[in-house]
Amino acid sequence: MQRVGVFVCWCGSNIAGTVDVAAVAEALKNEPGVVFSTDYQYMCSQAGQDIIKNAIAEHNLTGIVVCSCSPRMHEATFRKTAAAAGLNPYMVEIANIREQCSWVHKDMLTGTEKAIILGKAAVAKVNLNTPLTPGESPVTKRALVIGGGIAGIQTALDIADAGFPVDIVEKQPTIGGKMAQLDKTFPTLDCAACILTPKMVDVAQNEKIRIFSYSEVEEVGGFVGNFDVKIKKKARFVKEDICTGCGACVEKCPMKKNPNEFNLGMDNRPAIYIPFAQAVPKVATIDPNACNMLKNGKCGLCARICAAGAIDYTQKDEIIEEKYGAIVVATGFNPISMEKFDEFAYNQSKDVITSLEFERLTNAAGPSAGKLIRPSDGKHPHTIVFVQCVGSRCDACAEKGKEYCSKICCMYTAKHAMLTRDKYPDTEVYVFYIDVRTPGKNFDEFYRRAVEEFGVKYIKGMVGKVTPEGDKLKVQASDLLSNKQLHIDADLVVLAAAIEPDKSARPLATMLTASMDTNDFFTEAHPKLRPVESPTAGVFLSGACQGPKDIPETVSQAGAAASKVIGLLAKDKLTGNPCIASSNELMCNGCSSCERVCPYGAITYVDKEFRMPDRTTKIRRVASVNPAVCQGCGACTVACPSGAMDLKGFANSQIIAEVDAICK
Amino acid sequence: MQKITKDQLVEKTVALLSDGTVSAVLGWSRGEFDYDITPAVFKTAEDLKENFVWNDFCGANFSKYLVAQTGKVEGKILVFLKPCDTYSFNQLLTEHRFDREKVYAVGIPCEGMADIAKVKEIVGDGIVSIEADGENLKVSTLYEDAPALVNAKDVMAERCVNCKSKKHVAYDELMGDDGEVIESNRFDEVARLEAMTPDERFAFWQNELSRCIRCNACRDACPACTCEKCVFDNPASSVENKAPANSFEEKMFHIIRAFHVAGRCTDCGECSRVCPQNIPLHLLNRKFIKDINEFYGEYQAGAEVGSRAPLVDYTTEDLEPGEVFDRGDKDA
Amino acid sequence: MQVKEYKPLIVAFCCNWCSYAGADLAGNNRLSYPADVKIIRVPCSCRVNPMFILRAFQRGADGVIICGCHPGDCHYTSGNYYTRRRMAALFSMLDFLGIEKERTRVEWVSAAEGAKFAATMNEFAETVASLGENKRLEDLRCKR
Amino acid sequence: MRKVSLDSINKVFAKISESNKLYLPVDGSDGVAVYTEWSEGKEWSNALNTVRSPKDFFFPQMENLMEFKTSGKNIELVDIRDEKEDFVIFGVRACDVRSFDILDRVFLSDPVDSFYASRREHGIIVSVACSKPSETCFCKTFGIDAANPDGDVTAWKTEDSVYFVANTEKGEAFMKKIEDLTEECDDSAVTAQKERIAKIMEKLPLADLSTDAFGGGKTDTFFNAPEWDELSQTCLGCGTCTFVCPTCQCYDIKDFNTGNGVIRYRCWDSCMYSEFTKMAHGNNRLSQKERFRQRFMHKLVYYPENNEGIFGCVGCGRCLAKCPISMNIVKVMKKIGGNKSE
Repeated sequence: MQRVGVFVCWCGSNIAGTVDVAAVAEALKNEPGVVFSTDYQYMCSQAGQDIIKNAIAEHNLTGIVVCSCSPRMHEATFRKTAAAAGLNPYMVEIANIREQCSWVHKDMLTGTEKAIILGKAAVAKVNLNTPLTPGESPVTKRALVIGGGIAGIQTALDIADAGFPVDIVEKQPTIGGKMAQLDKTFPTLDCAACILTPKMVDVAQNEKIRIFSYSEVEEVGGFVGNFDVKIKKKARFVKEDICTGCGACVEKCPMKKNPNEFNLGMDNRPAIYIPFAQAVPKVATIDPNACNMLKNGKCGLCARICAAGAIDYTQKDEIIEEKYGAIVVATGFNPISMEKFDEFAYNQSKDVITSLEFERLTNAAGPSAGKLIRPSDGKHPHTIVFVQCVGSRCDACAEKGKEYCSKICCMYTAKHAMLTRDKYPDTEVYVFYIDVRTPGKNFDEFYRRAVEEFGVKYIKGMVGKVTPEGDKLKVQASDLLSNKQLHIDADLVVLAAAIEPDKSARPLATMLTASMDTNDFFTEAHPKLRPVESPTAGVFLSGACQGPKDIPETVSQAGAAASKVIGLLAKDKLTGNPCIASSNELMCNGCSSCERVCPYGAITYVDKEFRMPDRTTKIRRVASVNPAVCQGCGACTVACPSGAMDLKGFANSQIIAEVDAICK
Repeated sequence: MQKITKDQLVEKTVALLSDGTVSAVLGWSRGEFDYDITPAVFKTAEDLKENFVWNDFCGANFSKYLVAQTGKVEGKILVFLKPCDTYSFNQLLTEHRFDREKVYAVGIPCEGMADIAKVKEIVGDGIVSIEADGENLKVSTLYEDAPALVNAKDVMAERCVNCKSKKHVAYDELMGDDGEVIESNRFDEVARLEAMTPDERFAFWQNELSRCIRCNACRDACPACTCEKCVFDNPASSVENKAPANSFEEKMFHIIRAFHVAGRCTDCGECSRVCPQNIPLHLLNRKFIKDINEFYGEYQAGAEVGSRAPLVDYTTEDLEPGEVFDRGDKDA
Repeated sequence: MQVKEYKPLIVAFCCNWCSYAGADLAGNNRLSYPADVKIIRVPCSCRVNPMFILRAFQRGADGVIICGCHPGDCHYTSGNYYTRRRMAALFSMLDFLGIEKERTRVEWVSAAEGAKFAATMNEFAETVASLGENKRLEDLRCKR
Repeated sequence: MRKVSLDSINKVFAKISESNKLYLPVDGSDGVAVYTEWSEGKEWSNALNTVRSPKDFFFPQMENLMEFKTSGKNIELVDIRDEKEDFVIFGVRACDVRSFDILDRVFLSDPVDSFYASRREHGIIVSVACSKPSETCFCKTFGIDAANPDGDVTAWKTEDSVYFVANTEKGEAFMKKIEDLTEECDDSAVTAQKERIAKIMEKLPLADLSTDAFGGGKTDTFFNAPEWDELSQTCLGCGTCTFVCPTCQCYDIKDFNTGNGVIRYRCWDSCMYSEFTKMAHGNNRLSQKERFRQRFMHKLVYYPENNEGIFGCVGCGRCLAKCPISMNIVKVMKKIGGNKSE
């Protein structure tokens, strides 16, 4: 049996004005377990807290009920008071007789009656409280960033800057991501390489940062502060630490006709290659599907040429195991495939290209050395049609495309159109759009300049069909504002393809038990208040893996994610919320219902041997809650059919006791 | 009446037992009469030959027994599964309730099982023997000189009249041909009750549930109720009792029972089959199934292993609890 | 002896993060609602077990309302989505048994919606009062 | 012997109902007979028997024993035993009449169960002979004559009439009440009926079932019999057999917290339940096999051992009809007693 003390606060006249506090204290004196009951003007004041502390000592109290303002206001205060008097802070219950009683009821009699009932409910609950101690777990002071695009790079740099070691895992042979492929960036039109490559060099030179390029995350175990990660470092057949990146092998390699991924297949690269001049790490990689030596055992030219002796045809995939305290997901995006969009003739004509391909075509380091040409015949295009929202903002039921707005297309299309007109004033540039969306600093001004200064022809309406005819592309479209059908003979058509999360995100989310939305974007812990955290503790989100984003937004989210990681890694120990779920193994069926509703992946299963009632032993699968990960929502407790899963601090028995007390 | 014969099953089973594929067999054992058949674990060929039966009264669903029996037997246990039993089998696998590796599942087609109460309604009491005779059952009684011929369709158990599937969704080996999922009228009775006024429905259930004697047969026979410790047996749960104290407890017991299996119930109908008081308990389960189908899309528990039960799942577009009452005839 | 005026007893389960705070805000703004509404704080609306609801009716409650964050705003991301499904199923079942559907309700109330909290409680209390005492899920032993 | 025409039986019921509550089997909405309080319009069922036995009248499934009222920390004890009045149960079959004797030996032996005793004292039993026994009947095994049941009054129902004989003082008083409605008659019709029934009893499929192997002193013979494993292996552990059984008499005493106090009540318990007779140290019968064995050993060995050889079963056949897995005392007796009778 508990020894409960009841402390009724007047809150000046806030409570005492509508509630007869003395009567409440008197009535609660008779409740089971109550050994002391009193009232005071301001319980939260130093003097009030002293009353509580003294009563705890004097009456050997094991539980406290404070009838006062909302627990959201002073629960923490009174828990500290109890702790200071040597009582477990979770032996305190608050009866909210201000916000939910005295302030909403006008009549003294009614207010007093209700206050007594709320007090009784709190007493009934505290009678069933048990002392709770928050769990502690150590923190491994190292972060993992998955993805080496601008999001991953910025996050890693910020974390490293705070003094914590960071590893970047990038599946391509170099970091840099999509931004490295871009030409200029909106709205300032500075060149992407000029602002990105110095950051890439910073990463390479930072002692706190390790880069696992050409690598993928293979397995994730553990929990916040204590993740165990296996990383697969794919064999690149070049010793990374020895290769100087001189490029001699690349020049001499006889297997030259392989589509160049970096230029989206618009030109070729050899079997041994460095993706681009500023690659980090600047190390060659052998494409095993293209190399004659690896395929047929014939050639070996690169090994003979390499002065450093870096070529190693026997290299195998390597598994690296490392512990991390925090994980940042920065897996980015890809344009969707245009395969299904037959109406734009993407598959029929080389002169129908995506915006990213356009980006490479206009890039000085691209396949055409920055000269805008038609991919089919190398001629200069005169009429260029840009089509926006290809695969974005589609009907939910449409078979192709995405329901959401890809967000960045309006701005980069304006950029493309403007740059084209700037460099080639002889061109005619059309942009077909549904809406032009330009919220962002200096964005709308940018778009208006494209229209007003550079004479880009913006037409509200969708392109219905593109038909290649001779060396022209017949573009059939509608102009919604003038309600006219348009026919344009174009030389080049550029499709602003929707963007989607990288394909690697879904399996990664499963490994991390991080949740995703139906479009495979990672979901945030809270859409407004915790936008860079995943619901899974210790997993953070950076960049377009969480939703379509432009570069400034990505960089700011990357910084935000980094600051969350730094905040986590700065702690030596993590103290949990003790009001968490726990499973009674004797009653658990191992049915997985709880695991399925847990938003945090806090529940795992273990096979345990049990002594059965009939004296036999049986191995059973039972749930186990990770106290460091559980946030105490209680979804599992209701999903559990046997009642094996219960929530500390809000136990079934406690809530039922409150119900009973209220309904008496 | 049943297309597969008992002899075929015994032959197959004896072969699997003697070549060591299985070390025990969960099957039906003959009783005192032709209809009182008991589930049994057979371990020898002799026992099988002497006691195994397969006829129109082999209604028991064996899936649940696997939870306990797979732990008791060395090697594999053979289990006979009628189409409806295979759904329970899968659901239990989804919930990790037994080790699939320890089971050898033999699917057998089912033409529907007879309900002895319906037989007695037609031919009267004092049944001495029941034999299958083509489409009919030949029933001899103490009180009539000549045996009565009863069409098996006329005495089919309610759950078989409203059979949802003749298709086996799990087996290692199938005897005979597999059937199809059936468009049944199983929700008609639920719809009939839904069409009543609340007062009529209240009176209907008050009458039905007042007969409950809390024998727990519905729970203990239910293949979805495999809790290590049922809340109704657990004094700490606040709902435990050994008797239906009053009409509140009658209702509470059946609401909670049905809610705990909602989304997991395969509609096998064992609850109603075993109820000694003839309470149509399956209607409560079917109400949940019908609602879930209408609210969240068609879902058949046990149709596949590993599927996510609707009540441990969600979409952001789900209907609001207040909307369940005014959805009207949205399909009409 | 004066006949005591019938006042419905209403149990409101409020999630800690939105609705309980919404109720606090109603208090801050001095928005009144009947004293017959008694609030029980739960971490999330998904903590509310159907057993609690039946228990409240058994013990004499005339109405039970569950309040949580708006869908999409759950502090725990998905808790209220489960609440929504569970309660839809449960309420439909109670209705199937002929129990007045107006006695149970789910309402989403954010921390900023003090006015909505008070209005909801006023309206719900009125609805329940019009139904009269809960007879169909009462346990007479608790009224001795 | 007196008789009343079947057409006028409702007049008899009406007459009795004037002074006493009268309960008799009436077909419910599902067509199954249930003991129901008679009122105008209710018809005596033709069913052989009810699913729930009439033991409820003396030993109800749930019965409040006392109440504690609490207010704050004060506790007050309240006697909530209600005053009993005489009541009539009509149409009780021979097997069920015998079950009362079996219950009496438990509840009326020292210390007397005063709740049971008071109900028993106020109950008047009008039995009725069986005319169409079921294949599940085996009362003869326990020496019960279905054609000639005990009770305060014995009745026989023929095609057109109901015949009565009073056996006790209570029975005489009952007959007195309906004297005007009945007429004196000879017993030729009843004798013919008895002979007809006797013939049927011989033909019943379980007519040869014998108790010879069982009885007091046989604990050692059967307790460790290997057959228990096989018999119990698919038992679900539900309480159907015990709850439909007219002789099962186990109960649990529980407290219900009303919020304003505690009601202490007793309710039927089942030895098939895992929580049966759970004590501070835990359970004394841990496996379903042990619980299953307990039930049948009690009926066939322990009860006769303590009660001059009388078995704790009356052969009513309810468990045969209602067990979800069709396991029952007949199967147990045949399997386990078959090779042990000496």
